[in-house]
Amino acid sequence: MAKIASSKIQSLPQAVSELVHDGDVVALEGFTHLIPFAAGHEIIRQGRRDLTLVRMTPDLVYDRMIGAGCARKLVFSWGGNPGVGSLHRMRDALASGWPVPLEIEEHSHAGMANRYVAGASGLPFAVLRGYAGTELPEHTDTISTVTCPFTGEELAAVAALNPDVTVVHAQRADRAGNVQLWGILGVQKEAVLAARRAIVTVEEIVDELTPVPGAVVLPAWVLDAVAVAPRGAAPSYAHGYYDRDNAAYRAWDTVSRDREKFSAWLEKLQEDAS
Amino acid sequence: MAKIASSKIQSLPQAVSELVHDGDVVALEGFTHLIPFAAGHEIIRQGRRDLTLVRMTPDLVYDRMIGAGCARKLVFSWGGNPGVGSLHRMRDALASGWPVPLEIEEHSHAGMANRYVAGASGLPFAVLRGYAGTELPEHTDTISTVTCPFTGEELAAVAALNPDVTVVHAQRADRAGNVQLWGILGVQKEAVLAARRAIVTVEEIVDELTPVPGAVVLPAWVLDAVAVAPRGAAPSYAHGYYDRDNAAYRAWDTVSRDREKFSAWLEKLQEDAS
Amino acid sequence: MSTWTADEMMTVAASRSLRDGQVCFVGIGLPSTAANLARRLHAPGLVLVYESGTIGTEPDELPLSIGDGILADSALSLVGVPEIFNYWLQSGRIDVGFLSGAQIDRFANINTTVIGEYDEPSVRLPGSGGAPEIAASCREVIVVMRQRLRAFVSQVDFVTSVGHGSGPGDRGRLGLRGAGPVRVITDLGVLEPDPESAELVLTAVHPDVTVEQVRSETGWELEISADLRITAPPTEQELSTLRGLRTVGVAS
Amino acid sequence: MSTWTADEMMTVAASRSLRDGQVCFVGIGLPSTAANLARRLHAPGLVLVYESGTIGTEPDELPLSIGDGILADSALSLVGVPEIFNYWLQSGRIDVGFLSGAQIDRFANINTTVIGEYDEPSVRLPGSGGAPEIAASCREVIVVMRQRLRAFVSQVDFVTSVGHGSGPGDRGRLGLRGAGPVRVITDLGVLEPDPESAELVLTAVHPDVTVEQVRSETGWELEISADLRITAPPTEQELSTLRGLRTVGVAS
Repeated sequence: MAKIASSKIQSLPQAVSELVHDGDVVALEGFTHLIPFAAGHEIIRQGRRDLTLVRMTPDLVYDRMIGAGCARKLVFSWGGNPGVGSLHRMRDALASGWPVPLEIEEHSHAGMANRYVAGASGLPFAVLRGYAGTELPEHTDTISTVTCPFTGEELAAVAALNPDVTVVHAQRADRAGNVQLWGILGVQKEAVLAARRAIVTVEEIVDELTPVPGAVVLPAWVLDAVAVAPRGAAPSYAHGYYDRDNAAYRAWDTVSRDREKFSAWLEKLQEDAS
Repeated sequence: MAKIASSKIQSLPQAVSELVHDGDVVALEGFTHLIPFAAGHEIIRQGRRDLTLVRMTPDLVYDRMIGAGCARKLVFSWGGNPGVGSLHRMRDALASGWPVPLEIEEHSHAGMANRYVAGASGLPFAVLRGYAGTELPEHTDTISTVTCPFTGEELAAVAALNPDVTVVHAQRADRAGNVQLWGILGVQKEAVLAARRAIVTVEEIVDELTPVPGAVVLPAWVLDAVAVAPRGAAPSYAHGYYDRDNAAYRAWDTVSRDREKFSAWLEKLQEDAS
Repeated sequence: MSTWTADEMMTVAASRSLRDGQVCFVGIGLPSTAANLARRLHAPGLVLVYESGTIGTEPDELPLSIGDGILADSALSLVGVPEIFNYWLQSGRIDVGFLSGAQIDRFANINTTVIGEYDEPSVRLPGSGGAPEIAASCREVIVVMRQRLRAFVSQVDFVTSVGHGSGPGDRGRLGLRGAGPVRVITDLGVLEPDPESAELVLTAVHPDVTVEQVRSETGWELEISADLRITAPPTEQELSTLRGLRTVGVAS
Repeated sequence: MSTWTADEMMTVAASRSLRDGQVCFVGIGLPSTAANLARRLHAPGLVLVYESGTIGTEPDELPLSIGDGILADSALSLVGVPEIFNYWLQSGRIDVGFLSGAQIDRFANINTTVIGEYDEPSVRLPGSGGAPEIAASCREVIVVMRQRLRAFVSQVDFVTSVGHGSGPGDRGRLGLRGAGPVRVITDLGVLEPDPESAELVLTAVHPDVTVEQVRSETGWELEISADLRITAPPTEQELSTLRGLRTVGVAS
């Protein structure tokens, strides 16, 4: 059944409160572009715990959520601070279990992308040319093999990803909750369609979604909540709205290296909300 | 190696002469929209034989090519004259071997689409939920099954399609041979990327491909020839250029029902070229 | 009192079976007419998806073919054919699939491939198109086709699209995730699968149609539902709206 | 006479290894700088593809990240991440993949996952990203990384991306369709796999670099090619073009 359209547009706190639960498998997607920081911060504020965080490129947003103790597991393919260095909160959780221990499930980008494709397609797995000769399959049980019934060739298989909830950020939505996003597209469409529930934050609500070259439109009926969050992707960027705040990415390196500095940052995040 | 860009733009007769050979597996794609009729007619004029014609929806263009004796095999998922009725030349070839016998390899739309996806992706097969309980697998040996290595579930597998040559029609190209098409997209991108050689006919060559919402751009380096063929999709349509000639579709029913009327049509096609 | 044709009654009955807010995967012809009629009457929020890749299309006129330009122009979103089948249909997010066919049997299996033997058919039909996967993956399927003895057969010559297979539980065993055909709407009445046997039984006749008429156009011993209904006749509004639908490029 | 840094020499050497008309799958950092330099010098028709889905991008300035807006703005075509990996990389239509890493071994296998044991690493690195499939599927791979003893090891701690596995024929046995690493360009020289043994041997040193220097930064008994070349120094044009490259959002 299509998700009923009437009540799609709501506040971000309400959407997170109703749709993100402790223990959920949660994907916040956005490939460098349109990273849903505002939603990640709201999940931190609401104190979610035991989440399995899924994301191709855990960026600052997951470093923060991990540091805040939201996650018990991370599913990913590249975890770094792009152009700067490491994710220190992620490293600290992995090495020292601070503030809580963190499991990982590690893939390649191609593997993760195809896992979302399988999830969006209602298939239990996807086939790809990948992983052969690498050591990842020894450590990741969602990687296997499958044999082509026509050629006998052996190929990699990866298990479908179907998050309990996917959160993405987009440029805009109309009043019915149809969402439009453009620029670098990443895996947002697949991550939304693979999920049981979907939340989209947007820069603005408009009367009409004027067509934009290269844009993807997600119909309201595949979404559960659309929340207005201006600059909701900062310090990443929203094509056509604002640029990436590279200084903030560099500054995070200092904050995240140190548990006390991070804790101060976290306290401030909580205060900013109240 | 990228296909060298310099000589991409050439005449349609030259492109067909150099790139379409007797015995080839040839896909002319375009889902109702942008059907490459001009290219099909040129293949008829040049007297190609023993082709394996691949197309989700053999339309008038394949009825004509089959009637002209170009094909020894048809790979398809829905063969009719949309909104009118049957493809009489196809039926005659199947039932009476006129003018030459025709083999068929029959799939569903989902199966054909996924076969192109596998071909474009460099995979030997694709997985889908399909065919279970239908009688097609008994007659089509490019349908099989595969078992999910994670869940044990059995799913359908279809063999990849990699045509020797794919031909599509598009709205326009730039002088370097980059191609832009929009409106209903069909499987053209997949059919081009799955093929060993690719020909695109276009309505016009322009200086610059101004972005168009919903447009797909095929880089020149994945194409072998780009040929100008104004109204090259008629009697189907080219979004933004001309409408479908529904009268021509209806009129074909009369022509194609009768071998003599068809032969007269074929003679006229040859004459029109000279 | 107004009069109407059997086809008009069938189309109106089909349109009534769609509910507002549903997502409907629409084939061309009668299903498209019925879906567009419903959208203009009781189901303004009906979402139409066509296999040509148009999602949420709101055509002013009826498309003549599945890939008509009017579907693209008025679509909320336009995607390629692989995506429409994989992300939108196969994934199980379509509520209702609308199908038709050349033959249907007592278990609502549908044939659009051949009459006769596959290798030497007496009639070669167009083939599968999107139907097998529509029948497999939509949450429910509604079949719309004219009821004729040659079309309503005990067993189809070729199973193109699975209805209820050879009886109860078959869909589950085959791994088909949708409920399959829940209703067959014809120009004479409505047939629905019996909850026990999965066999199509007559649950409604259209006005002025007799049970005997329906039986004489059915190729198996047709059971009649204990609470056989009579379809409400088309309303003035239904008829005038239906008759007001224009098809693209066809003179009115 | 001009002077230059070792990194500049490495970038210039990497840019020279790209030929006009090739299609190059570019990682961020040194590979991106080298590819954009080549496009401004001898390879104006070089096609740049980034894993963020930008095809044929022609940025005026260097992107700071793989998904920088400038890549989207100047791209001929922009596609989603699944498509870039499946239709464009996996299909085998990319000529050259440019990779870097934290460790590389004598068979050009690359590690970007962990230093030490996987479960208890001494250093946790970012992980795979697109590298494993770039290494598998591009027609050839060029590695660009600084030559340091801790990075050029006899055997990598973790095989993230396969070079030549454990020797000749391994790629074929693994079903990898590209040729793998054909050249490793460092700040000291150039290493290439020996056609017989598949082991990396030194085939060129950059100006003013000695073989001993290279050996001292290599964790295995480095073989020296019989016709060891000396890299031509950067030309004035190469240096001035390289130094003229601006990175988006970074003050010059």
